[in-house]
Amino acid sequence: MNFFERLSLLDRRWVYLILAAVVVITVLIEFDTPIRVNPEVRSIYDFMEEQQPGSYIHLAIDYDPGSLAEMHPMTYVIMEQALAKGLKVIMTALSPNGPGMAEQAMLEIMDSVKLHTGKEVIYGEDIVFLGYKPYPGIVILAMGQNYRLPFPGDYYNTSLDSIPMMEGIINYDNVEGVILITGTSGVDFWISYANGRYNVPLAVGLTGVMAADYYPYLKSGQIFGLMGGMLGAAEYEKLAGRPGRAMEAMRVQVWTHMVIILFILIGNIGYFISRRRGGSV
Amino acid sequence: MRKGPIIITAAVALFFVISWIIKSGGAPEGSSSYDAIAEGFWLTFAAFLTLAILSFLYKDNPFYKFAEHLYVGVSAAYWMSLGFWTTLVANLFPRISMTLSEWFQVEFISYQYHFWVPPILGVLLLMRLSPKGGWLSRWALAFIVGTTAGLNLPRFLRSDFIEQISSTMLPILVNWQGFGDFFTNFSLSASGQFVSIVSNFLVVLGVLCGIIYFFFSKEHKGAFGAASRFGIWVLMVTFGASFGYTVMGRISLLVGRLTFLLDDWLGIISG
Amino acid sequence: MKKEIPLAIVFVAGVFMAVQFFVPHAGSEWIYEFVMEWTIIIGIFALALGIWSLLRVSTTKIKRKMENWPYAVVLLAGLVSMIIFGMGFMGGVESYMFRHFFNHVMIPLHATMFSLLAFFIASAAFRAFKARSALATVLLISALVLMLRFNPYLGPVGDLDADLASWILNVPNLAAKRAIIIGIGLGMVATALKVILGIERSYMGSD
Amino acid sequence: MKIKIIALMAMLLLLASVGWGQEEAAIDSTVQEVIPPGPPLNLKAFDKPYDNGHAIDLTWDLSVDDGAGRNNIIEYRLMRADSPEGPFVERKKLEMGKTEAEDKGVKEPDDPNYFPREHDFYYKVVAVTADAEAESEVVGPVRGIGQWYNAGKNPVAVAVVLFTVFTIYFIFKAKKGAELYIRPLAGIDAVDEAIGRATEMGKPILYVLGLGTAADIATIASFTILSRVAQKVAEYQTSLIVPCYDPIVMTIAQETVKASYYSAGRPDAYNQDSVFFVTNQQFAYVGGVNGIMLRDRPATNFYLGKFYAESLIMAETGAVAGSIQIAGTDEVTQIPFFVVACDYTLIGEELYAASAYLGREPVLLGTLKAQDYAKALVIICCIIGFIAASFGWTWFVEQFHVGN
Repeated sequence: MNFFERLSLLDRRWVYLILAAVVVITVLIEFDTPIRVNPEVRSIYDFMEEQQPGSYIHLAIDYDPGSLAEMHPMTYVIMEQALAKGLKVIMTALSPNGPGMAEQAMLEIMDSVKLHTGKEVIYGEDIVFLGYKPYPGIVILAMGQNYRLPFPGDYYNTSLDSIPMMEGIINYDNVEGVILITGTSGVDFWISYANGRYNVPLAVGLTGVMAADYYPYLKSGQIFGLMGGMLGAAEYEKLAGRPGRAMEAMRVQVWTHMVIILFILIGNIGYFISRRRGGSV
Repeated sequence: MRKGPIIITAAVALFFVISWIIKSGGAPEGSSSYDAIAEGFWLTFAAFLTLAILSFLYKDNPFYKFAEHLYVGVSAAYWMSLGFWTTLVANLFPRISMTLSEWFQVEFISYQYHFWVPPILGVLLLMRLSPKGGWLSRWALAFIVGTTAGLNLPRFLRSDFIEQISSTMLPILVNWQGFGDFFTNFSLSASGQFVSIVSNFLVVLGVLCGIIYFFFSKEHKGAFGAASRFGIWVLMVTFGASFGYTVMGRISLLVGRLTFLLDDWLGIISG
Repeated sequence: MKKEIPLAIVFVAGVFMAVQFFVPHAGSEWIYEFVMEWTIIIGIFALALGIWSLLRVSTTKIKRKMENWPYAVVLLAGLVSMIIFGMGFMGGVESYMFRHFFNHVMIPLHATMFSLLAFFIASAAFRAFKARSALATVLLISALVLMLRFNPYLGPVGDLDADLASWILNVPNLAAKRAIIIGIGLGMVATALKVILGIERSYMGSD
Repeated sequence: MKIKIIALMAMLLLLASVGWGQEEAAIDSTVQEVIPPGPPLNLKAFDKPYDNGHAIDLTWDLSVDDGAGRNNIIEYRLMRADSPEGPFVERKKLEMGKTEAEDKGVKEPDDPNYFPREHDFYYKVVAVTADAEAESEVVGPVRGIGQWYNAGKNPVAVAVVLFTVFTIYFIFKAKKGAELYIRPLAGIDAVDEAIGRATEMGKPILYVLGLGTAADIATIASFTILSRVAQKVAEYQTSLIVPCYDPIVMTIAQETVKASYYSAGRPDAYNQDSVFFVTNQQFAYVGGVNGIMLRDRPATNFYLGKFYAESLIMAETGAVAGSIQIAGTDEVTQIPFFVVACDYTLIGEELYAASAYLGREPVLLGTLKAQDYAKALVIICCIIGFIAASFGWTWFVEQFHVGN
């Protein structure tokens, strides 16, 4: 047994340890990485830029804290862009663990918009958070009929009819589009129910893992834009000119990817050496 | 009990108690010392749970078992409470009972008698717990399974079938301007006519061969077999690509957790 | 009779919901909306069954002093305390303890459990990505192309790789996913049809 | 040349005098004459087709001053009344350039935006400039009528009918005893082997139904496979562990497993606690299942149903525990991870077909045959559509377009 064969039989715990070490080191040391912008991200940015102040946007925060690290940068950059432009934002959170987190994000963004642009964002006039109801598919269908059906009141149990910005806002017909940021399969409900049944323009921000699977919907026009994972968020941050966590995270990605590729190569070299000798791995 | 585990447990406990004490010191101004101690506790506890789960990578151990069982218990109850307040209290009670609405201090809407159906079906479901009435629970199950099967039948036929077929009907020439134009403006660039032709053709071919791979009642031999093999190749390219594409998202989740440990808890990273 | 009535319910409910898709009339919408709300409410009742099952399994473990029984106590403690924190007199889901358990117990556990995937994806790649056969090699190469797509240190090769990666995502990926989706659509429809027609009834159990 | 210059000078003078005059008029506003714009013409109102009856569609021709003429139209106001005389209420505002509108309301009578069905309404559209407005003529009566069939969904209806006919036809054919070939599926052939292995090793079998609810068809398909597996488990006298994520799924799984033990003739061996609820929080559930895998060391793990991000956590932990793993899901995102980390994977539709494979019942095989015929039809349609689209014959492609 030579060096490479022994390497290819390496205990998985070494893989874990080396990976963890690379992540920690790259998190702690700073250096720059270049970023490319894809058209499917740009189309979301352009859509947001085209909206007139006072238009309504439905922002669906359907991820839960598990994918917070990956999804929060998108929520932050898009919601900051919307509120800074004076768009009115209707927010929902259709993941059972999500509402607490979404509320926290909303409050933080309201503060940061005020800090950066001096613009006071008023809850109930510029933004409303409807909260969570179980069974996302059903809620999405119901909102297409009337927001009041699944959400008689907002997250704080204020009746929708007594919230100023919801006056005359019945259902998806009254919003310019839905920007969905999600890490769950709820995106299928949005596509087949909200876009499919009610024809509302839909753009999605997905976890990196999911994004690849929604290109068919992009091509068939069921969604008009797509952001995938941290890379998508970094692209958006670059477009919006608000460098944030996503752009920082890219340098970690580059190095960890190289480590994993290295492991794959080691595994294959060991495999070929032992196969040439007639051994088995 | 052997001494080893006791010593390890004690050491870990001591470590986190020290962390608690240190974390309780950095209270923001204006808050009471009680708040600071509580916040210090919560932060330390969260860090402990994070490390307990990560320790699973080395091997199963008592800390992981503790965190796992706590998580299962707390999450089950969390969902239950949330469901109770957001659904029963907010949606059901204001429509069936004035007394219950008053009790839970929600605004009574109006009597809507069809809202008695779900609690009745719900109670039927609970009949499982009685030794004799178990069969009644099937009525509720039948209702749920039946409605959802019926709900999905046309809807998935539309979104997963007809709409996918219709978007597969791609033209071979993206901008039909005749063959002369095609040859005079021939280019190999990614946005060029030639690449789009090849791509469109491959999409259609890939879809067809992929579907052929899923034929169950015909032997995969001859030309049919070749198509099916091409189909599985396309599937494998896709699976590899999805895997490679995903690595990034997974790493960023880990970065999120490390940021919590290094920044929020240990305070190593600043800004 | 114990089986006929449920099968009849399945058939009627199934056909109704399928037909409802084609009926835009307000009457059909009303019933559809009721059914949706009902399902949500029934789900909450079902949860009581789940909690009951959890209690049963855990108490049995403790009573019989089965292996790892002390952890069942931890589970019950978490369950019971969280239920109490969520009760009306504690302030319901807005109470201090309920929120803090969510923010400082559930969120970290959830996120950490999820982050284990970073390690598992590396170990799975190391263990399984070996060029054993032509198909396995295709899998491997395509994964490598995608993993190198944003690597800034490859120079012109990197640009080529990024183009290839996006081509894979847009063409073969699109084709394969669509073939799978069409197949799934058919499979789902067939299964739904079997359920409605009462051919598929294993979910019904027997007496 | 000179004439032109003179003419130009004259025009400039004229313009200047007009400008002068206007300035004066602006000072003395009472004299200002407001010229109303051209009204919207040719207004038509009709029941919105294929809807629930709570909407009216309207079309009209642009005012002559919209995009042409004085080009000073700002908006159109859509007005509605219960009688031709009024009073008219504003229902909607549309920016200039629009020639159609939908007056839609909700069906809840207590909602402020309630739109009564089968009620006579009269409409007019008002063209509005900054200082004047012009009304179209009043049209009506018109009433919203709920339709009982949505013809826009015809393609789906055709597909449903065709597929149902295929299925029923092949079930009858199969019942009559026609031989149906099915190609082998590695994942299915492995099921028996895996159960046998568990028996030899004296270890339990873990069956994970995934994160789906009873509403997911994948979960329903998984119940059928569970019933076959449980039956074999009962025959081989192995033990079965089914941790559940959804309480309703748990209830159904209990029924399924119990029934399998009965039909295997071993009701006594059924242990009620073998199918149990863990929690319905994704990763808490995964934590629990991981614990089971490492502590009970099952010989075989089945992951059949809906899976999300947890797929790889489970599959890798199972690999560490040394179990044989058979997976199947219709969740496209997770198939790659199962393919990489598990021994056998049922890809997409194969999961649905698996129950027919395991049972080998003619009725179930009949539906497989129907699915294949539908696939053949898909292939034919795609080829025709491809050719049609290439030559720009859009008629065929449009047949597959589903309206709302």
